[in-house]
Amino acid sequence: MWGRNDLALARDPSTRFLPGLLAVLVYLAALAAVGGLTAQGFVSDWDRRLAGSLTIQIPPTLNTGDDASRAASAERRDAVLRLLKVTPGIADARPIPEADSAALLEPWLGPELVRTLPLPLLVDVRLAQSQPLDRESLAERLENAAPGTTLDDHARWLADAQALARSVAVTGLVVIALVSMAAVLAVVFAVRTGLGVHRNEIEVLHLIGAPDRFIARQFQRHTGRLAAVGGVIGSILAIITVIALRWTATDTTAVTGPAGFATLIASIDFGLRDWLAVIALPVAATVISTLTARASVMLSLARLP
Amino acid sequence: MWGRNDLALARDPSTRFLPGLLAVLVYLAALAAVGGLTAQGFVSDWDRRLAGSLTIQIPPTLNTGDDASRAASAERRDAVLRLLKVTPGIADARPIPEADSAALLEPWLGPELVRTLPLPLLVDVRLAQSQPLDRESLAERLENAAPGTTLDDHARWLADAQALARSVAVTGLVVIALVSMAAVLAVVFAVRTGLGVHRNEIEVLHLIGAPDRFIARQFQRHTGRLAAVGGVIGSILAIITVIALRWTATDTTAVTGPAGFATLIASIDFGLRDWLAVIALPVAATVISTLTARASVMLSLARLP
Amino acid sequence: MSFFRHGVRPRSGRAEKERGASSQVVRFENVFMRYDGGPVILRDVSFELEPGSFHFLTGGSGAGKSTLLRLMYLGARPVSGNIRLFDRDISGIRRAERPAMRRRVGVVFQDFRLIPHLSALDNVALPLRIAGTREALIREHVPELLAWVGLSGHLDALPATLSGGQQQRIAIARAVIGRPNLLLADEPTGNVDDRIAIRLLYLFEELNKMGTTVLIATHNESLVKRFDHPRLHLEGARLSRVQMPSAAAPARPGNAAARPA
Amino acid sequence: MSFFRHGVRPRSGRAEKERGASSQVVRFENVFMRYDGGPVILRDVSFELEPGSFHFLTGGSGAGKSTLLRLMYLGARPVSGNIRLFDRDISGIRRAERPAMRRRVGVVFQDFRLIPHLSALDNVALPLRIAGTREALIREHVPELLAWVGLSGHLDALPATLSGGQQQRIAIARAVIGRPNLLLADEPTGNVDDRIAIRLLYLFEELNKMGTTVLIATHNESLVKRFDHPRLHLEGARLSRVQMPSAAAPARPGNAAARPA
Ligand SMILES: Nc1ncnc2c1ncn2[C@@H]1O[C@H](COP(=O)(O)OP(=O)(O)OP(=O)(O)O)[C@@H](O)[C@H]1O
Ligand SMILES: Nc1ncnc2c1ncn2[C@@H]1O[C@H](COP(=O)(O)OP(=O)(O)OP(=O)(O)O)[C@@H](O)[C@H]1O
Ligand SMILES: [Mg+2]
Ligand SMILES: [Mg+2]
Repeated sequence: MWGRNDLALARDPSTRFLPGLLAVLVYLAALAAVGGLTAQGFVSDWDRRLAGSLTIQIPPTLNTGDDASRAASAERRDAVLRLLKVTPGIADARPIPEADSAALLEPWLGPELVRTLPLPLLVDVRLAQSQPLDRESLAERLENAAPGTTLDDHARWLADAQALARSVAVTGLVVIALVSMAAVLAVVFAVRTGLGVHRNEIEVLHLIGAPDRFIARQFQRHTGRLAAVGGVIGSILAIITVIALRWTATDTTAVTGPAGFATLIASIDFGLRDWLAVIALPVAATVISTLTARASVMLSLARLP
Repeated sequence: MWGRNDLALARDPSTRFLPGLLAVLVYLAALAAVGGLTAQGFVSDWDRRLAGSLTIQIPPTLNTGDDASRAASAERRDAVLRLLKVTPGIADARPIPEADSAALLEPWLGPELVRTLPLPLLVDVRLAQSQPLDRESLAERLENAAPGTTLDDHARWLADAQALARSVAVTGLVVIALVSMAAVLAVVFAVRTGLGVHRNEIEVLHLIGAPDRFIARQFQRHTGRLAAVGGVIGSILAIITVIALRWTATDTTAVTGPAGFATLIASIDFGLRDWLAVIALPVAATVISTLTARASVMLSLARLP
Repeated sequence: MSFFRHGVRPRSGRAEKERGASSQVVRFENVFMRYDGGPVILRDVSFELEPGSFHFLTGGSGAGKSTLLRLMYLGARPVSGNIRLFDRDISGIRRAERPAMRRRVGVVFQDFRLIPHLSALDNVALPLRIAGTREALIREHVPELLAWVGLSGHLDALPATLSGGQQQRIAIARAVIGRPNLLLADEPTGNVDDRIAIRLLYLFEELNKMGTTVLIATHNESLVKRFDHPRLHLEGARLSRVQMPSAAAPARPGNAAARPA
Repeated sequence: MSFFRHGVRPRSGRAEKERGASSQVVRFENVFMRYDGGPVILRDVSFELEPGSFHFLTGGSGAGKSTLLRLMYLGARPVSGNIRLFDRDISGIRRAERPAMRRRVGVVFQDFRLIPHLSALDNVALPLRIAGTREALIREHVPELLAWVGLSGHLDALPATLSGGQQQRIAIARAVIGRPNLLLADEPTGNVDDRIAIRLLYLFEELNKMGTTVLIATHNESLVKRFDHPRLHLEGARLSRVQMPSAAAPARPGNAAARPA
């Protein structure tokens, strides 16, 4: 009966701006959330990829150049590969072509040296997700198959990556916290100001016998509705922005090569978590606005006799 | 006479919120500006540092271990260093200790190999800012002094760093543009809503014969004053936040080592540009609010007969 | 006005009138009133309004008429003294009970206090909607009442598009639509001509016949003279009963109900 | 009221009255008026107000009195017809000139329209401040006028803390403080008692003697009868001149100035 049409507050022109303001703030918060999630996802993805791999180094014979030593090297490599194939917990083992390892070392050793230096043979090993690998026994059997072979599990790199992941996560959280705090403040201010316009109506309703909860309901519904509209608009704009950024970044990457932030942005993929964040934000905006409206009305009412 | 006290709009409780909202928005914009400037400064600093340095590699003799080859290596190094000292355009040349180059290579070659492999001698060269270096003649003279010596001017790294700098700069600009756009929108909305409360007064003033500019002046002064207060509070809070973040980041860096964003934040130094940005923002907020107030009042007035 | 007889309130007004012999609708005992830092507006005021009575309240501008009404609709609290409303000491009424008390009082505010974004119909329907009346009943009774006060052509008009007198009649309709036990009208005819003023007073009398206690603050001397109801007069912060110019005893039982101290 | 004689306006009101013989303050010619989508409110209305005249404007609630006044203070435009104000066709006045025209017209709005956050004194001072009057003169004249309307004790009160009648008197003071050439008062005595109403009408007459043309919309029949001024009456969207009950020709020259078409 006295349900939806309420006080017809929707006809009130002064609250028109609330959806706009909320759209802007939800937009900012959504961008921050997607950015934070992406950065964290990027780092943890890297983390996981590294954690799922090993590099095995087979030392070269010291005298390079002569064919005998080359053949000895190849033999040792094959022995290692055979051993790896039958080791449980290993999904794949692939020798890195000599050109690739040379390219890896070139910045450090210089092109001359790389060509003349006896390089170790590198084998890239992907671990199986299903089965754990017994590293110690593998190391032992490798030493038997090809003495001097070492097993690098990227421990140092992992530590660095984890430190980076931590700082990215912390920075992301700080940014989201700041934007959310700002958004909450702005919503509180906006709702309270919007209600300031209705001070007289609140007083009249009170004086003609409307219970507090009746008055609060009118305003909280109205405000919640406005906030929901604004929030949804904001998140839709955020989604559009992210998609547009990805497009631009993909183009940039094509031009500059896989460098820095452009790659990061290009790697943004809208996953379940992002969808949840983008849905959660307008809901949060609506809830916060509704509660603020309720609290503000109740506060005004508490001042009346 | 009818100067400062005006319409006594300051007594109006509904406009209390404008400084708060503006403080929040100027705060966000200031953080974005400082962040963007810092990121860009960091990258261009790195750029400059890399551009100002060279690494020279003196290849090892292939037979390691015997004292004769060691002595030969040391001799070649000293020859190179003597040559570098007298070359115009070079500020400083410092051999990188063997342990350091070994550490650099260890992740690539593994601990075993690094110990046994003949490593090149590396010399870190800082270029003088004042005088340009003739790279070609230097390379020629190095080849004479110690054949096989190469000169790495980090060209590949530089290209990468420049691409990164570009993307950081673009990202920073985009973020600042977004936040500023949001801030301007919010200010426009807030001011127009604030004035909505005064619609009746504007009409009365109009009907009793106040010229448009008289009415507009009252409201734009009032709004400008509120915006100035809010803007100044926002930038002061932003400065405090930046200083606090630096403190925390410096602590984090001490724990996790020089990894990722913490280092970036720790490197924030409040320079002239940052001060200018932080001063410009409240001024911009005030100007925008004043103009919005004027435009809104004029718009309301245009609707009146 | 079939409306009042078949109106939206289920309970009968007469029932209250009959059991009202031993009780009062309003009773002031030594009430002092002043606003923060202002002068004393009511000094030691005592009087009572019996159920079904009809009074005018007169007094100069600024004498305190609106303030006296405000105390009765729980819009302000006295500085000292006791006020009883519907046989309850108002200082003892819990906050949660006050809305129900207020719904038994209809108020015509001096400045109308219409809700600017609600149509005439919705403004008048407000008390019914607050009380949870069925929409069908509202659609039936509100237009009937608005027609009675001469506004059948303006059901959907917003207050800003109505003339002063039209707004005042909406304020009156809103005050009487819920058939309150007590009607307080503050200068309800200041913006209408004499013909409409008389019609509005008939409306109040009709309501009064159904059992509503009526108190009308007014400056309109000719109206007070025309309608032969007892008059309470405020002057120098004191309330007194004014003797009727016509010596004839008033016809209605309620007319003798005011006994200022 | 020494105020009006030594008042803040440098120009003399009398001078206007004397040169006014050949001109009109207000002249309506075949004016039609309706609000968007509403019924016709004024149909083919023609009349003129000569300088120094004093008229009452009567008519039922919703007849269009406020609308007629609104057309005169440039608060609305007619649908068709010509309106001349101070001898200028209002449709030819540029926007930039309108404020100066409006400052020559004092208006008492039916709903007062006081600025809620300004004190009584500042509300009344508003027209002077807009006109750029020296603050010293304002401090001298505004309290004098407020004392005259009985509000000397309320100079610093905000409108919300004043009674209905007190607010109305502030609205009147604001309308007359600038000694306008034309005074339009819309129901200016609806919230005050007869004693104050008479005092306020003396104020208007005083102003009128200084040359101001006065038009008062009112429902107060006893006031219209007591003050022997010609009456314009609105009914059925038409304006007519009502014959005075007293056959005696009015004493003031201005009284004969209204010649409805
Ligand atoms: N909210 C308030 N705060 C302070 N003072 C007030 C307030 N309301 C009224 N007053 C003062 O109390 C006095 C009585 O006001 P009230 O409105 O009761 O008078 P009234 O008899 O209704 O007058 P009127 O006939 O003019 O409406 C006035 O002097 C007024 O200034
Ligand atoms: N702004 C408006 N928009 C639309 N219609 C309006 C507007 N103002 C007034 N009206 C209508 O015009 C008609 C005349 O209104 P007006 O205010 O002129 O009457 P009035 O003679 O002053 O009445 P009262 O004595 O009740 O104040 C009314 O029917 C009213 O509903
Ligand atoms: Mg009153
Ligand atoms: Mg009117």
